[in-house]
Amino acid sequence: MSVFVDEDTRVVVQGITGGEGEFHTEQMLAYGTNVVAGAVPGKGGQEVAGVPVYDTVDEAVDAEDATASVVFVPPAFAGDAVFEALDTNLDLVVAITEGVPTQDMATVNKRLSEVDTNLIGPNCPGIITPGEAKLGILPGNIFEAGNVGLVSRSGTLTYQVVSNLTDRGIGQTTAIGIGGDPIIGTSFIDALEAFEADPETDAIAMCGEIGGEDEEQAAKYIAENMDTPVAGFIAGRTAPPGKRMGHAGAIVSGSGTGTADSKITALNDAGVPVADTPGEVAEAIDDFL
Amino acid sequence: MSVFVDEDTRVVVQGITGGEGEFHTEQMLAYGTNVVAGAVPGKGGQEVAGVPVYDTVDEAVDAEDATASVVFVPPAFAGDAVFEALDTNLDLVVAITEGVPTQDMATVNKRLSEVDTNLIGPNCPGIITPGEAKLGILPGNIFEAGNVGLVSRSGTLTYQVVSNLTDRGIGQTTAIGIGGDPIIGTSFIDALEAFEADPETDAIAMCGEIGGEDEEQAAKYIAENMDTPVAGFIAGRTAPPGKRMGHAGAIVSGSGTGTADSKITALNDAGVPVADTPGEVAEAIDDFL
Amino acid sequence: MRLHEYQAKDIFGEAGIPVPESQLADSVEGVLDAVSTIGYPAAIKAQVHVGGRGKAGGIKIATSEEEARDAAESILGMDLKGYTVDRVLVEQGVDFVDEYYVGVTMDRGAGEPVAMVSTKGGVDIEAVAEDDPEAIAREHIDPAFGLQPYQARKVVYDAGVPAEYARDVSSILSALYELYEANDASDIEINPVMITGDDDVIAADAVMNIDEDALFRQPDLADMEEDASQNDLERKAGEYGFDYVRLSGNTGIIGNGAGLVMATLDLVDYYGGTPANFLDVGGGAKADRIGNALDMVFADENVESVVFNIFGGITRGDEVAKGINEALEDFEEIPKPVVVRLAGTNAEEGMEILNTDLVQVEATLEDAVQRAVANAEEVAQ
Amino acid sequence: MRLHEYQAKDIFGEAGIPVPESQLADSVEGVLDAVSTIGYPAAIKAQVHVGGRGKAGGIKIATSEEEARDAAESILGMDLKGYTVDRVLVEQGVDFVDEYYVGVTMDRGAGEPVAMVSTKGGVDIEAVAEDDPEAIAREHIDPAFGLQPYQARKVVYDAGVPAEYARDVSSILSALYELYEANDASDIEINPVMITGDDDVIAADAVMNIDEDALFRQPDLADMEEDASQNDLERKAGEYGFDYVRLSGNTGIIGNGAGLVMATLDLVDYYGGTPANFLDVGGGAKADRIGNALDMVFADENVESVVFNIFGGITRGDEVAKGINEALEDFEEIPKPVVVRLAGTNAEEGMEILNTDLVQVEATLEDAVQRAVANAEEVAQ
Repeated sequence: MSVFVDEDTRVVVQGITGGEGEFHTEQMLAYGTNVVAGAVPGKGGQEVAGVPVYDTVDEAVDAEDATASVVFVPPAFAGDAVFEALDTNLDLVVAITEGVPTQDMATVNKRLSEVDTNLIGPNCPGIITPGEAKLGILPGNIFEAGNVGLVSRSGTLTYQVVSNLTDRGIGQTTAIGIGGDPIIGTSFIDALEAFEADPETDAIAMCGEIGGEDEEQAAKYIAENMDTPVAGFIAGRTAPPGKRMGHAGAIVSGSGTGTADSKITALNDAGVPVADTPGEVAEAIDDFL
Repeated sequence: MSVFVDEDTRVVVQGITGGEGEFHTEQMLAYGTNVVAGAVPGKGGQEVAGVPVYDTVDEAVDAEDATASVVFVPPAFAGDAVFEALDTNLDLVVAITEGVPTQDMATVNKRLSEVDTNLIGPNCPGIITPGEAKLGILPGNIFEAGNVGLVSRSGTLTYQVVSNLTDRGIGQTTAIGIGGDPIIGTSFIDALEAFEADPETDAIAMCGEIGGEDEEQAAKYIAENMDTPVAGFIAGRTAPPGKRMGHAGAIVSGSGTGTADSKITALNDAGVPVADTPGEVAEAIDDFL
Repeated sequence: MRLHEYQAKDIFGEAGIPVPESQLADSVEGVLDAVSTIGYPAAIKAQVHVGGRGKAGGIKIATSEEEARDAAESILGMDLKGYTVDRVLVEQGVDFVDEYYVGVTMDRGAGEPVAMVSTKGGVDIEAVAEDDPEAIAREHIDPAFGLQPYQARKVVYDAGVPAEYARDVSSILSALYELYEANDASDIEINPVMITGDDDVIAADAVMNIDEDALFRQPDLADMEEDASQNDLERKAGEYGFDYVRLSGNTGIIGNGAGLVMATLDLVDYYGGTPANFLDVGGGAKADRIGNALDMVFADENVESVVFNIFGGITRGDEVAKGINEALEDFEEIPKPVVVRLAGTNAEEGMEILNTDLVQVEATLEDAVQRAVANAEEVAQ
Repeated sequence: MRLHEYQAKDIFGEAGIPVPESQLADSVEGVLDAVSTIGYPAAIKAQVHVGGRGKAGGIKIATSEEEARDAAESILGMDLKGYTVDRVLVEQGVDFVDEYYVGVTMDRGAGEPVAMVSTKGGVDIEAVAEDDPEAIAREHIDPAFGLQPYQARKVVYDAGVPAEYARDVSSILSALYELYEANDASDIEINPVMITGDDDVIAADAVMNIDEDALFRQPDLADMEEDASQNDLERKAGEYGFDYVRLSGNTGIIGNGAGLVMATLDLVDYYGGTPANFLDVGGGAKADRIGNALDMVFADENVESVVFNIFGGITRGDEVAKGINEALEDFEEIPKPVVVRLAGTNAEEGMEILNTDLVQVEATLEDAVQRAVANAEEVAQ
């Protein structure tokens, strides 16, 4: 089993005619993902990588029974693209776009609360169920099917941890990059809840970073609701307060929460070992199995 | 029994310090209504007719355990006042104000869909459960407690029909003026549903008017869901198409629905007798009992 | 409140919606001046609040000065369904290959605005809605979010607008929605949006109705209102602040509350009479307002008989009676017979005050209407 | 991106928020000119992006020309926490009886903006939030609806603002929220809002942080940005489009992806080194961008050693290798030792291309960082 996506997921790619959209559509198809349609205004009737393109997501979903979308639309239009996807009753929307204005995401977030669709991202590498489906830009070759769930706010840090796992022969049920922006769809808690409900996920690696309180809330959730063991990593221990470190989310506010210390303490208190180096995450997971 | 309001309803009056607000607060109190608070920004700490005034509805509800509000705020501020009331988990908000801009009501209507509060109005005379509580401006003396429910888009037409009922010795469980505006809170269907669920309501008088499709939808609802007999009246048979007749709602669009004929036919098809004159409504109700 | 085409086009143009070059004129010379700037062909369009202007002869195309003069002479001063044409809009003639309909209105059933687009533009859109509802694509707009760009595209594609025009048409729709919100419009539409021979997209007509309840916060539009009402009685009603509609019958009706007044009109009809008007004095009317209402009704030359039907809630019967007395005492002779029915708050006090030398009194609505209808018949004979 | 006080006050003033009369000056003469218009007392305030300006001597009150000259001479050119003061705002001194805090920011946990008001203004609001959280009233704002008027009133009353100032303070809050939305602010605050001796309400300070991701649609604000960054390396990073933060250590760090770069910084620290910077080249970097990153890091005089940590996803290892080769081949002598670790997409191809005469190669993140730390120690000795 897996969470959120599997071999039956039928994907529409928003922004499929752009450079990124086209390249990653090819990559997703090569990985075996069921990409069934593209959606780009004014490009209806074209084909990209053998996939039919429609003018609207609505048409694409209707015509091809899509169940999920991946958004490769430039930041200025990404909020609107996600909004469009949320209006079509998809199960899942994955927004890859980096640099979406925060206020656009606040509006999207409000609409998200009104629908049954899950949103992953924005500013995220996507989600992969190894051997079944990849929605996003994750390099498929480093993943192996297995019994460990992975959830991370960071893209390349995820790859690092996954490659350490795979090197040890530990495969993954599903890996989710939830994205590093201040406002995101699927949170750590949402992902942890899904993994907890998945009988094939025997352990979970969770990679957080400084800024916000998501990790602290996740720690509370783990302590109260989870049986599946979780190993953690927090990036940004050496970040100075008040400095923006790439992700809009990675700002230490200096107000006592949001720091690496506060997150590590919260996780430790919830019984989650937090690794000092990315390599040690895989070790901790190995110990669980 | 009754619907929406009874002797336990605890009322906060928004705009209690205005002329209308003060006058009708006195009238409501004189009728025996449990008016427990007023709410007017900047007037917190005052008293009107012995009722304490608070700056915000929130404070008034907290301090006095109010369960309903009545809005006597001028049109320019009425939308905001209703919005404020909807944010305090009241059971019922009754908006008396006439002339609220339609776009303000569209916004209010959206918020209404997100909360559990019922709204009656705006541009309505209010609601009365004879002998228990009156929220609004209805003249209490023409009502009698009894077993007939009344729901109407019009104020004075309601009084006409009620006086005909009372003259015949037929009392009312509750009478609701839902208001004549294009966008209102409680619809005919909402009111009919409440009366249908009330074991003491043995018959219902329903007074509609031209414009919109509320009566047509109500007819469908009656045919499909109701056992309690309903007698109807539709004002505006002689109104020419396209003319605005007082209520913003009373416009015949000329597009086949919204006319008196379309409403009368729909109600007749649902088994609802539609009276030719207001006086005949009471006759029809008398026949049911 | 409906704006004139020229007013709406000014607003559209300022919002960046392409409109044809045009100029307002109120004389033949003005029209000729305008066409000399605008060139030929030019459309000469009557600026009155009447539907179907074209069919009624209120729009003419001129391809020469002679035709322009003829058009100006025939349209200026003409009577269009009861409205005298004082002004015409002289507008650049547009050579078009296709016509669409684009509009935003309030869907009262849904309680939210709806955007509508159709490729069947340039014709009576109500008829299209009736005969071929599928030809109009609709997209509901959540008023908290407003019209999202994807929705503007979606409804345009759903309507079947070709890809080469879709972007321009959806931009126009988005601009229309902004105007709808900013101006408290109740309806706003362009019928037709024309696709020109050069593939330009242009608003060839402009309809804008404003929510009268919102005029208090739309001072610029409120200023246009006086300009817009061209019927003396309606202007008078506006000054008095009455909800008033003039009809074609001979029995004048005054009441409080729209539903009750409509029911009174219906009863006049039911008893074989013909209503002359709808006049709602509103809630809580005082004596002087009642006098104004009588003044309004007497000012209508068709009126042969008057019925007052007041059911007091906020309105007090004694105030009504006082108002009737004062208004009628001013006349040497009462112009038309007045029947009065008072019920509700302070009705008894009112009945005591009422000067029954001046009016006839009835106790029930039915009796009052029957008597007024009889009075009208009597006078008419 | 943070605006200067004077920039934010201009924006506030245009939005109708009362601000003290003020003038920007970049010279002692300019300051004296300004005070001669504004009068005494006047505040002379350093315009740099540094918190706690007052305590650090960046704000002085002048009650005479002599004091104004002294203040101007001491503040202009001074170093405030690493920033040189080029400009001061000369502002009318305000005589106040009370100070409030009013602000709007994004509550990322709730995913919606929050309005905040406190009667404990004029002090470090973070400290108030920490020590006495109840002293700050909060009202979440549904972004689809915006701040409703009743909410602006509610939070002001909840904060305990006296009735006589409540209306003015809630008007300021409503105006702030409009600015927050219109300018894509991430934070906007006034601390303090002053109540003057004449019962006027005035914004004595102005903080405005703009969402950098939204600058593409805020061209006026984007123009202010260049003006705002006063650090050479940060300006260079801005030109290259890198996420870059300068730190105080000696090991330069280049990587792709914020999380991985932060983890690399943490590892440098873990192995006893000191990070000189955070530099994220982002996703899909091509050869020239890699060259720019090296240029950035070498430009920092503190750097003694560099570590490249690239885990390719969209970024391709061969492009990275090419970029490193090209950048380093230009040097006669490599300025500082560079350790490279490539993994992920096309990492093997990259390893083959990489000129190992110019760089040191390690297979794992841990080994690469340890070697870079060792290099830095070696150089430092």
